[in-house]
Amino acid sequence: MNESGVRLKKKSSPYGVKVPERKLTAQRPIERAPLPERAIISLHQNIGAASQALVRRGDRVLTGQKIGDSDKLISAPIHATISGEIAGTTMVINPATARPVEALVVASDGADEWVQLEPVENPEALSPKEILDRIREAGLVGLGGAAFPSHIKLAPPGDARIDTIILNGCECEPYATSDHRVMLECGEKVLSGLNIIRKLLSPETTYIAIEDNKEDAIEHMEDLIVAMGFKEDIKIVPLESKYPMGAERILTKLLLGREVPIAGLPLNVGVVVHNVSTTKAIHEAVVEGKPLVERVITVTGAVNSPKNLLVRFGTPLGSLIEYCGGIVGKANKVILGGPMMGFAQFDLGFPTMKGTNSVVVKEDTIVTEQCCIRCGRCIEICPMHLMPTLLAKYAKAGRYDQCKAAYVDNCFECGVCAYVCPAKIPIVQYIEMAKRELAKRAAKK
Amino acid sequence: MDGGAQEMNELIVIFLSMALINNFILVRYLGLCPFLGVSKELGPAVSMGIAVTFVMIIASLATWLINHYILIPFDIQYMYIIVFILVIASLVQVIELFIKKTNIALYSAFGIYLPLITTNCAVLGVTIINMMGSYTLLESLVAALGGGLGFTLVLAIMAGIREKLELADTPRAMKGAPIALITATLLGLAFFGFVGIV
Amino acid sequence: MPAKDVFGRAFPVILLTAVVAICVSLLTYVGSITLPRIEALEVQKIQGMLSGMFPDMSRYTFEDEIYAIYSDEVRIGYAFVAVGKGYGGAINILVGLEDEATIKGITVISHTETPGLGSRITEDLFTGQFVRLSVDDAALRRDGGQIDAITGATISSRAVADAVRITAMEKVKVLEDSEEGG
Amino acid sequence: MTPVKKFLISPSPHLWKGPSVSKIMYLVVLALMFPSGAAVYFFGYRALSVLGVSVGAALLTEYVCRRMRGHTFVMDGSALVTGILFGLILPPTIPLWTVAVGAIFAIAIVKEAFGGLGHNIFNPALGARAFMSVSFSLPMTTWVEPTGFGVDAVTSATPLSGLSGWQQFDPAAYQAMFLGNTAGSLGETSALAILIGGGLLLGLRVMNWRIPVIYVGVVSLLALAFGQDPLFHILAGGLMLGAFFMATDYVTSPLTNRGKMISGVFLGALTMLIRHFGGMPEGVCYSILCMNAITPLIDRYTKERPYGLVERARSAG
Amino acid sequence: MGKFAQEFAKGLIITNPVLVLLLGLCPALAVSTSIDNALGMTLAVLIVLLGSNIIIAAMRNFVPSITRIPIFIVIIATLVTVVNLLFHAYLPDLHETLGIYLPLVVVNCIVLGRAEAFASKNPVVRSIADALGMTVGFMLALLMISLIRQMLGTGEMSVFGVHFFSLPVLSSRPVAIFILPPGGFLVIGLLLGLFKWTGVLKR
Amino acid sequence: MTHIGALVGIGLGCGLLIYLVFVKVPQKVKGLEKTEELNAILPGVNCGACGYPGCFAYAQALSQEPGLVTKAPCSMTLNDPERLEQLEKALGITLDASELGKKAVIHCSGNSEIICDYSGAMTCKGAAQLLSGYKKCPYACLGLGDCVNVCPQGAVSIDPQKNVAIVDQEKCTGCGLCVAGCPRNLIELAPAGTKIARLCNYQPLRDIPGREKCDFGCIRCRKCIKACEYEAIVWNKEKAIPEIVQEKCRLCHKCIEACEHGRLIALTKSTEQDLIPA
Ligand SMILES: Cc1cc2nc3c(=O)[nH]c(=O)nc-3n(C[C@H](O)[C@H](O)[C@H](O)COP(=O)(O)O)c2cc1C
Ligand SMILES: Cc1cc2nc3c(=O)[nH]c(=O)nc-3n(C[C@H](O)[C@H](O)[C@H](O)COP(=O)(O)O)c2cc1C
Ligand SMILES: Cc1cc2nc3c(=O)[nH]c(=O)nc-3n(C[C@H](O)[C@H](O)[C@H](O)COP(=O)(O)O)c2cc1C
Ligand SMILES: Cc1cc2nc3c(=O)[nH]c(=O)nc-3n(C[C@H](O)[C@H](O)[C@H](O)CO)c2cc1C
Ligand code: SF4
Ligand code: SF4
Ligand code: SF4
Ligand code: SF4
Ligand code: FES
Repeated sequence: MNESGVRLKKKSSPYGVKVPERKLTAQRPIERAPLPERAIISLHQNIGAASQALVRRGDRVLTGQKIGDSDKLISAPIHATISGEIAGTTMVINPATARPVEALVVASDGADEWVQLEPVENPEALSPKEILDRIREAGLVGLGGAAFPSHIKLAPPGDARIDTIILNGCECEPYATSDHRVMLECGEKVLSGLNIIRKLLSPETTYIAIEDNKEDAIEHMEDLIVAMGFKEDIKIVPLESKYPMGAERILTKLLLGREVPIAGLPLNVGVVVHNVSTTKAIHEAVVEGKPLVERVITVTGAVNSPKNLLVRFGTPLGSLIEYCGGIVGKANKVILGGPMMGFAQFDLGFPTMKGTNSVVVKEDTIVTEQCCIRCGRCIEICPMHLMPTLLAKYAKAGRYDQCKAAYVDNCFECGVCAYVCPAKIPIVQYIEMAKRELAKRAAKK
Repeated sequence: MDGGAQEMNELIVIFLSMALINNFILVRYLGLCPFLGVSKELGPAVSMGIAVTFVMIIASLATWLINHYILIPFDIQYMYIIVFILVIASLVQVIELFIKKTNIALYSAFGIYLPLITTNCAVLGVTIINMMGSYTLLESLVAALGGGLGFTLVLAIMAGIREKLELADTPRAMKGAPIALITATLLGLAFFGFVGIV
Repeated sequence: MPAKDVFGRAFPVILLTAVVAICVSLLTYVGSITLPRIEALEVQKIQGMLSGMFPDMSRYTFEDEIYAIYSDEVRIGYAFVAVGKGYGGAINILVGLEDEATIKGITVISHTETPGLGSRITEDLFTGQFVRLSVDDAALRRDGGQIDAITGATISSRAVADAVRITAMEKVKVLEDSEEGG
Repeated sequence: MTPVKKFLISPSPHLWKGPSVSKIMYLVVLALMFPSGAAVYFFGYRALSVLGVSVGAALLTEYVCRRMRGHTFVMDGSALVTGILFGLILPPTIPLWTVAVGAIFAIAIVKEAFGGLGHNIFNPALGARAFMSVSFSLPMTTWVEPTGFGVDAVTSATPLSGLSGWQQFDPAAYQAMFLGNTAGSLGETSALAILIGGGLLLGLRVMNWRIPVIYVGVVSLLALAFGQDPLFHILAGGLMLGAFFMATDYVTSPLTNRGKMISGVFLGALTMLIRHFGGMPEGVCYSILCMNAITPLIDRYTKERPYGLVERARSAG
Repeated sequence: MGKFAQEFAKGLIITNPVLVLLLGLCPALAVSTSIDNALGMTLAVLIVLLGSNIIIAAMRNFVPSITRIPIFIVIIATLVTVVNLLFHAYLPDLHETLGIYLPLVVVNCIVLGRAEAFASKNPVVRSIADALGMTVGFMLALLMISLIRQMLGTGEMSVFGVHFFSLPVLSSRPVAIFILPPGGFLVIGLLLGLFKWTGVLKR
Repeated sequence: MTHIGALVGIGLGCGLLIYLVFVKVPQKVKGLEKTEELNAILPGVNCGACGYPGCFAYAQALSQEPGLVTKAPCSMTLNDPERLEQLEKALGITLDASELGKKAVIHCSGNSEIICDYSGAMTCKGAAQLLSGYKKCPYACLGLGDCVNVCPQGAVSIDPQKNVAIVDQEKCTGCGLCVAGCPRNLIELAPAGTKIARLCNYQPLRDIPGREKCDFGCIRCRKCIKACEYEAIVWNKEKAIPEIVQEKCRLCHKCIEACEHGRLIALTKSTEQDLIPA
């Protein structure tokens, strides 16, 4: 099996947890979800600045037409995801910031008429600047979860030298299968996109990290690498399936032995990590000239028929769930994203956004937090080697300075601490509380 | 040789007894004011402890000399109280003034604890204990060192505990001095374990 | 510098000196009244304990840290202070000897044992065991002697018994030496 | 689509694993059934009544304290563990009213006064034991030979009180000590029962192996260093019970693995210090209490080194 | 006279030295094992505090500030020595049980505190009231603590050799912790907690 | 008599030693003037009851944070009017809090409907960060009492019926801790004796689907503004909500009458004396 020399030895980590898998949709091919009648397109779907609307109520827009943009550095334009008329504006609450943000409502005309795309015949001929421009104009953000504008990530500041690219196909969230399906069904595009960023950054090594519960994806990618002639330039690293393997800080440590500095980025240690869906979208943006208007979303959990859906952004959650046969039984929780890091949402009119990689429906009950019994489980598994229980205690007592001194900013909110806590303490919520409070204070200064 | 070992043994006994078994705070009830006042954070608690230890040693030295070369020859040992307190107060004030004037870093690290020590039972207590026990000079100094280190140890332990208790869901009525005193109860019980090791 | 100024600056020191002088004089006076009484009390205390142990005592002498007890010029015994290392600290015991080999009785002068436990060494039930006991037998039963330890306070009991026996042997030796010498 | 009455929002993660607090406590209770069973087997109705009073008083006190603070009383099992353990470290002949006093002290003063489960500094059962040995010293040092439900008990010494006499290897006596057929506190005599219970908890990963293993290891090493039989020190007295069930109490032991190892070493050293030089034959209770006291200090200096800390220094420099 | 009463009453509760200001805890705990000791200590404190307050109030107008504290200390130390000698001569038993805590009255925060905070600024009569109030406050606290400690720790209720009553179970099996050092901490800790709980104490 | 000499000698020796160090050792350290000034006011008995290692350390801390006067009080100073006055002067603060003249008022009536279940940290900050909370109005008081927990006076409590924080105007000292404690920015310090408050803080100019303001909020009819004869109510454009200028308010209660929906409220019973003549 190892003939190609492409596949490296499996790696595993002592931290993190094995979360029982519920990959219900691993074998379900990607389906196209029906277009929404009204798309609610939030003007803030990325980390960084929100966009300003470029269209007005009553304007007719085409699919892929830019309808929002910002002149701030860290931002990404927003495109119409269906064709139709701008029916007005509304507000939605951005789950990441809990603040209301403006959104444009597009009433579909049912035609899905696209703007004129500008594919390039020979992508090899594009200059790095042209590539980055095409990526920005396509509104690309990281699809791995954080939604960080890709053109920024791919244009590291002058002195930073990137020697390694890691393609992140871990998909460690226990329900999600969208990346898995993307690798299986659009592997060529993924690799082509990867190749484009390799051209941009010219790294010495390129890894593809995939958890060992996706053996078919590993094999498929292995074959494709050989077939597409990348030889041993690109290596696949199988990883033990453990949450949160897919976090980029864990990957740099595990694959390269490099720790990303506190408050730093992977590029500080010469690494860029991209998600497989992102490189697929990069291929589409650069080669096909297609803006980011859709992505694969796993709709799973307590729905009648879980599916992997290719969804236009702005589609309300309710219609996706309905398409999957509706909620089963007494399920009362709808999670945007995976169950480990996702946001619970109670409003089914809420639209999907660029960062949404899955929608999980499940039954849950109200739990009451108990006092920490100092069992130390959270400390033992924290992948960032923090003291979660102390962070939560400090935050609860309003001692945000102590949180800071205990490196609260280093926490990437993976949630495994709260996952293992016998006292059911919402540790991550407390940590986030402290982070927000600290940020608020820093902003005041 | 044997006499030396015997003497050494005696010193160890005095040291352990002063530090652990008859701990100034937990058993003798000396120095409770700083124990309650300056045990909220570890840093100040340790500084306070070191300052007390230092003053205890100096005071033991001074009072031993005065006792043996003035009080006993003149047969006026009964006036020890007035003499000891005067000497201690002056010494502390001199040291404090000196540090304050010359080294502000040292002063804010531990000089600020000095004035508090003048009116601290533990310092006068150690000199009286030395006198009543008819200790030799060396024994007095060891007793002072032991007493001071025991004091520091308890203060540090207490500070650790109180820092932790700050985050605890202690009943409103018990917060502060009451819970500190109950902690002292349990700490005293724990220290019973050392009884008899000398 | 004008004289008044000098006085002004020196006034604090002069006042302090004066206060010290006055205070010390006062103390000297109080001392002269109380000290004799205090000494008398000490003597009385020892005397009380000794006569408690030797009811026939008419006078005693104190030499080499040993009390010699006389009844009408006849020496009826000795007494001395033994120090034991108890559970909580030193135990001071007044030991009376009838003759060189027999204990007349013991009284615990002071101790710091645990109340209700070690402190029971002061009770007659315990000290009574020493009356008319041969010096050699002043040891706990489990150490081969005749004394029953107080339950739960072996350490204190052993401290008393051992202190009594060992000190008695030492003192007897001193007595014999001085008698030989004298 | 099934209509949903009310959706639920909550912070991430939306999954939990592992036992809840009360499940952990009931597992400990389960494990404690072995030493308790041994206690009843060897000491008969005395063991039953002591354990009964201790558990009853502990639960009742917990209930009263919680209600006094206006909290709801949750039967989380921690007071049950405290009650059982407290009963297990008492001598069989202890008067029952003193047992109740001790259990009230354990819960009301050592636990609830500090804020209840998770906030106490000292181990409630051991704090109460220390309180008892000071307050009721005589009954607390009166031991009897195990007689089961049968004959009247005969007072006796525990193996440890005659420490010096036990230096030779006596297989029969060792076997008795291993099984639990000696005088001593109710639950501490049977090393076998403790091993079964403790092994269960280790196997279920309810408790961390570091403290008991290192504690017992250091005691053995020091016993060897003092020229005594390590096996005797392990089997006699409360070491096994203390090391497995009391030194491992989450609330009062250090948080990190490093801290737990340090704690194990200190515990071993303190126990042997007290056993070898001290005035009391037994040092486990006091050693654990002393360690409880310095646990906050250990915690302070054994925090984990956060991921990415060193690198920052490098990149900044 | 109204002012006098006011100054006096203040020390009882509002500024009770032991229970509110937490000053002079050392002697309060050390001598509260029995009511006898508590009363003996109160007597010593009364003499010293009254004496020092009177003398210092009388001298207050011409004591220069630089040597103020040393002079106060000398005066207090003298008074303490006098009390020490008198107790030794006339109350030898009490002197023995009070031990080193009698000489330590000299550093008792209450005494110096009152001298500095009150007597050095107020006329003699008010200083007397203050001293009396503080002493009674001290006594109240001590009596409260020692009553509990003696009753539970010995099971007996007797004062100066006069036996009042014995408690049923406790007299045969007293809870010895209460006369041992940890018991003192326990009693005062619980008392303070109780006062705070019932709202007698604010802080 | 000689011993008197000896003792006086000791006394003199001690005095001289202090004197020598005091006068002869040069002062090297500067910048302690403020501390020295405060130190002179404090009793100087170094009892440590304030939690600082002696009066000097307390003075040093005070010079940096005057608020410690009440947070870590020195009972000897606070019980001594003379010292207290000096201290106030030196620190430039006035201590008598009841005269401070600021009281907390809460801009929410609290009745907003709960639209989903919530499970998580029982703190307002925590709940607010999940989709802006579980109440219909995303600006409503969450009633989990972060403000209750920070108030040192115990002046805030949660009204169990309306599920809203309420301030006991008698107990509040106007320290403002609750203002910073509320993640919804619902609390404002208003001049003491504030009689009129707006019990709504709903802000956005456009509604959020599913998150409309509650039935108890301000409906922006602006009738109160028109009703007020003293221009004491103005329109806050940014928040799109009326704002009460407490200084101008004369308690005529016309606005309350004008607000058909009872969304303005009198905080205290108005009596004849309360009304300042026009
Ligand atoms: C706890 C945690 C788990 C993550 N898991 C994954 C994952 O399974 N797959 C993935 O692609 N990205 C995951 N990420 C995001 C990565 O850290 C990283 O942001 C992403 O791979 C970057 O690619 P992108 O910019 O294309 O999104 C995770 C992040 C965190 C904090
Ligand atoms: C608080 C406390 C006080 C003690 N006080 C004494 C004491 O005063 N005297 C003593 O011999 N042992 C004392 N002990 C030691 C124990 O009672 C010890 O077990 C006993 O001395 C030896 O047991 P045994 O006498 O039953 O053989 C004390 C123990 C504790 C915990
Ligand atoms: C003497 C000894 C006994 C052990 N007993 C256990 C045990 O009972 N249960 C267990 O889970 N691990 C036990 N281990 C340790 C595990 O084999 C493994 O090293 C450990 O769980 C890894 O811990 P970590 O994941 O925190 O690094 C024992 C280790 C040693 C040295
Ligand atoms: C492994 C383990 C050991 C425990 N040991 C004790 C113990 O020794 N004594 C005790 O009172 N409670 C013990 N408990 C129960 C509980 O943690 C204890 O009551 C808390 O200290 C109360 O806050 C234990 C619990 C666990 C899970
Ligand atoms: S503290 Fe942060 S990084 Fe560590 S386990 Fe918890 S959520 Fe993950
Ligand atoms: S896992 Fe939960 S109970 Fe255990 S130490 Fe962490 S916060 Fe505390
Ligand atoms: S925190 Fe301060 S301002 Fe707010 S209610 Fe309490 S006392 Fe008033
Ligand atoms: S006023 Fe603010 S802090 Fe207080 S309960 Fe309401 S939302 Fe919470
Ligand atoms: S009374 Fe002892 S230090 Fe204050």
